[in-house]
Amino acid sequence: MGRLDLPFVVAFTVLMTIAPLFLNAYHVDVLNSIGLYALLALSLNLILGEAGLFNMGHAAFYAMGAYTAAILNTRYQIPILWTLPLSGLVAGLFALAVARPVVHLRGDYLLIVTIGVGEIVRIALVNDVFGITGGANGIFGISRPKLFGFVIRQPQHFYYLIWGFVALTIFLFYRLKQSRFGRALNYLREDEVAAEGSGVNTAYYKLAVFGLGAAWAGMAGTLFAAKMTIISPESFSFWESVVLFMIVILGGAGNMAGVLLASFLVIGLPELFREFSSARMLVFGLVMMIMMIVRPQGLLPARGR
Amino acid sequence: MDLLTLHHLTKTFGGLTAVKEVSFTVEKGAVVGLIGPNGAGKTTVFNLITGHYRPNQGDMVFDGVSLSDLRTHRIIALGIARTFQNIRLFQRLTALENVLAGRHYRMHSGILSAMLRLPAQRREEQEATDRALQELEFVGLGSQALTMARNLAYGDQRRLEIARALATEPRLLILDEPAGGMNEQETEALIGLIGRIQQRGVTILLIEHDMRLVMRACEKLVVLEYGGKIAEGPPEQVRHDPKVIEAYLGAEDEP
Amino acid sequence: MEEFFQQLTNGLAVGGIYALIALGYTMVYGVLKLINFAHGDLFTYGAYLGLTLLTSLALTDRLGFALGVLVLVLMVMGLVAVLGAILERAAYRPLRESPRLSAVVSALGASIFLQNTLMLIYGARFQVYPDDILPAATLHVFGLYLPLMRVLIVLASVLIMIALYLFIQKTKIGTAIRAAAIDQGAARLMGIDVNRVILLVFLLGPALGGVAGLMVGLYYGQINFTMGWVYGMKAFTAAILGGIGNIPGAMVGGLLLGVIEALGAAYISIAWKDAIAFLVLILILIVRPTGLLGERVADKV
Amino acid sequence: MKKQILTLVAAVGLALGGGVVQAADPVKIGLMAPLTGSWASEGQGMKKIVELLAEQQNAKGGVLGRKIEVVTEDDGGDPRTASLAAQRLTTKGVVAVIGTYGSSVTEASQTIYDEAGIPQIANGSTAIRLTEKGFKHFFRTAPRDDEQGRMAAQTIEKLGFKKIAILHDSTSYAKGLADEANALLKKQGAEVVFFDALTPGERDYTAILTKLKGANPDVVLFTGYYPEAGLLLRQKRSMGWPVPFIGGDATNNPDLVKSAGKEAAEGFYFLSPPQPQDLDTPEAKAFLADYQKKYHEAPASIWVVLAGDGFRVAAAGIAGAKSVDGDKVAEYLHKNLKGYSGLSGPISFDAKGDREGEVYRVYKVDAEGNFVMQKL
Repeated sequence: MGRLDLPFVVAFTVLMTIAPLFLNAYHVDVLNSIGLYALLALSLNLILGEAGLFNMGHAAFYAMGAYTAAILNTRYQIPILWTLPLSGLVAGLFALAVARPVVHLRGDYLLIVTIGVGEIVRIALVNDVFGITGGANGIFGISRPKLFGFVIRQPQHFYYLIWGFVALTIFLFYRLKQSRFGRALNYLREDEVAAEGSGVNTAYYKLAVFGLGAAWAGMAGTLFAAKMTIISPESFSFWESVVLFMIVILGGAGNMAGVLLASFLVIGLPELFREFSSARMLVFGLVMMIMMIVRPQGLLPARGR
Repeated sequence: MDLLTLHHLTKTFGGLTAVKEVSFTVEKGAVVGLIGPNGAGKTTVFNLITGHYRPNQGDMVFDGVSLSDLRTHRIIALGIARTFQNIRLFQRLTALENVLAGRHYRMHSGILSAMLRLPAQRREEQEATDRALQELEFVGLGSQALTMARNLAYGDQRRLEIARALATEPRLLILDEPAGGMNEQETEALIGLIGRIQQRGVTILLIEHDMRLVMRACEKLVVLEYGGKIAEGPPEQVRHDPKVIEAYLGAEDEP
Repeated sequence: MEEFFQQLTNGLAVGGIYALIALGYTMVYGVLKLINFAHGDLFTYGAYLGLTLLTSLALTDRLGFALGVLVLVLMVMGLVAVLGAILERAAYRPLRESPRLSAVVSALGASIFLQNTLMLIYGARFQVYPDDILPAATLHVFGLYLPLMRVLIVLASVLIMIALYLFIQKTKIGTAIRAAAIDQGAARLMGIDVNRVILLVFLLGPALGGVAGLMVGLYYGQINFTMGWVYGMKAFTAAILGGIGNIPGAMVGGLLLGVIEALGAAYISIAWKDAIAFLVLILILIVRPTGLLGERVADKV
Repeated sequence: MKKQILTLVAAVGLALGGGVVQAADPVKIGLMAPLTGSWASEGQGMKKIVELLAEQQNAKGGVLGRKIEVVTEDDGGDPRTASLAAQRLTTKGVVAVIGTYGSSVTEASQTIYDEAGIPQIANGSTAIRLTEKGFKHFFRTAPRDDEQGRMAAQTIEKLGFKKIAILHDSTSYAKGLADEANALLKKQGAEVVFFDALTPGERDYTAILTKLKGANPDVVLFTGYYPEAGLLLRQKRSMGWPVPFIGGDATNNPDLVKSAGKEAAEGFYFLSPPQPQDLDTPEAKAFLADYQKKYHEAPASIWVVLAGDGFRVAAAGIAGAKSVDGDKVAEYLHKNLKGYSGLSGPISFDAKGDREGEVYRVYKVDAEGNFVMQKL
């Protein structure tokens, strides 16, 4: 976790665990929203931060997962949390299929292609592709998740579901980062030619990380669908991909603590700015610029160890 | 016995022929130097061997296997490792992580075993780290293991690249101007290092402009000019070859 | 067949605007390797400034149609160019030595800021250009209907693009821009003032974007503060399609994208039009990874 | 943190007892509206009208002897932000909520208000399903899509058109209306020669118009919103194509004429609940004058006026129930509020929370750009 010390991590964990006891439903729900974006941003961080692949279409994978879960739940009555692995799988396989022919494209070309994939998916959802996505209406009536017979309904309940998943994600990704796989992603980001020249199958890792990041985004989509009970294409717009992209870069590409911090800022700040009413997005834009200028490497740059 | 054989290798870029009908062999256990004036196509030959470029014609055979259609990481896995003329380290990673890149294809654990941190994965990581530290020690960077690559001195960066290449356990090591940018003492140390690498049973093919190094370290020289081979043989013989002398006249950048 | 040609002219008119905006994208990218996501918003400013100047100064009433519009064009170009230079100074220059994507995020922040500033100044409702400024004549050629203004727009775009191309290719300053695009360090060694080149690019690109905004306002009438987002994205797509950093590429990419959209809408599906355009883009990039006119640079090893 | 706990306690207290709160405390009515994003102009109009009405009501002594305080939250026109805005309003102790505009945005907030026992009166959400879920606290002053679809099909029949092109914009609302009208038109024997969607937010629709023209319809039914309608009319005119257009209620906005130009807008039909100026109640007329005086413009659209009606109904509900208890207010609105004189006409709610009675009228744009109610 880079420069974060153990006491800090412990303090943060304790604080997050007891936070709902002191907060009202609105604030808990803001934290839920932050948690979902943190989850998505962590998954994008694998692709964009760790492997350095410009992906500005992450919402497509998120949508794949959310729709898979929603369709399975509303059509086949499969409990929503059971769909978690399957929506991850669908999103991951979809990512592999689309990334396969384009993943070798460089920087900005890959960027526009991922934007394109995101838009194609959104347009397909709007146009009710295969007659299963509900068009612009989306899918509604998704049942509340149940965990060991307990129905998750209140924001406080979702809080523990979502942030529990975030904690698990950080735990697993942290291990991944310190493994052969994680290092291979860093080699890719730093110097693709040297990576290949050291015996790393770069094409394989590019695909693998797209698949893994997308699968995780897909699972986040399931949680989103469970929480909202209704999903529609506008929740997966290009703007969502842009927000995720900003979170990762602002946080410091490749640093999970930074990504977490940036999720709090990018999702939390507009809520704090609510008092500014119609000027709140203006303030938000300004803050993004200033933060980037003050900390050009990101809030918490990807280490020196 | 020949470890690597090049047969009539040709590579063109657009209308320019960078390498023309080049053939030579690298004998097992030898140190072979590839020399020639700037722009003679030396680095291109290396890039062909390691699969960064595809030859237009000809073939390369390494220990009985043709390299022509293989991707780079497959070629590395066969036992060829290289360094780059303009140092290509993973700048924002530590020296240790750089060397671990060389261990990569020798390891097997994937996403799941890393996430679950299975015993086999942990053992593998430990072994790889040990081996990487040994290689750092071997090239004299043992104390710099946790330094970020971009913070190393220039000569140290060159040696780190060699350590990374050695970590792949190559049978053939290809060095592209290993003494480039080094001072006299560093070059001297490098000659020693090359000797020790050879003692490990690794065959070496190198490009170098520093003629003292070439003459001392190499058992055989191959001379290129304008993409074609003009001479091949032991250093003493090549040195007196009139074609070589002619090629180096005026183009000579060594005193 | 008639419908086909009609759709072709429809596409070219839309594509001409895309191309003008794409030029700004591509020039900035060429020199700075920066995707200026706020470029689309400069286009919007062109439209709004044009409207304000037009109504407050009553240019066309005082100077007549042709001269009035010409003065308007020059004023808008000048103002948006200054805005572009300020943007560069405020949002990008401090990030010149930073990772590329940091500047992209700063650009996104700038885009949000610029959009919402407009909303606060002009309100969220769309604004409308007075509809009695332009001659409403429509030409009928071979059964095609060609509103005079569309013809003028396409002509003006093409002329501006040719002028820009000649400027870049034939003048000394243009050579400096090209040199800085290839290698800033080397250009600096050759005595080129790279900062001046960057400033120039940030004057020229936004000026062209601003003119495109003005054209959109004059012709379509309706402008709103978010329109730069859509046009900017299309222009970015066009620039990539042609090969980003390449000026003729931006022109070709823009016109082609307009035509693909029109024909996609006409012969496949209107609702899927944007998806079709992106699909074509992706297919082209699979075949030509650096766009239609982009240089195919091999990785230097 | 302490302050938040206090707010929470206060909110709980308010929800539980109501009576324990001092009489001097204002009654809070929430407004959830898109103050930013694509529909910011609607949202800001909604804010203006509700604030003006609250001002007037307070001048008359408020409700239950207490002042009314309007608490506005931005839903950004997007479901996720809306669910946060809804959570925030519930924690601020509002008695009732007005809003919001888009159906899917409203939908994201419905459950939250219902579970908190706060009556919600939507003003722009016409999707049928919103009132089919059995929520006890949900109402809307806007009519439903199926009613408008029926009205569209009827109007087209009365006007005598046989070959119809239908164009929507893929939004939930426009697609729903288009589908509804499509089915009904086919049933009554009309020929639908074209059915497709444009992409909202663009400027140039000539490619679509060229294709439409190729289908050669008698009339085009466009179910999308006024910005695109304005552009379509203008570009249609420059093509020299005289086909009549009929729009849905989302085209009811004076900006339509501004955008299209008077010549191009002339003859455009659209459906809408009656505008304030077409109501002859003295109340509506007086209010319009006040609005004009305060903001120097007419309400941005009918949806703004329906938000105003939402506020009036909420206030009437609280006054009628003589309580700030959400359940009681909702019950009063369901059972006792009949024929309430709203700005947009008489208002009564059925058991589902839908507005009763025929609401839609047909309008036509005249040469001066005025919206003239038609008697068909």
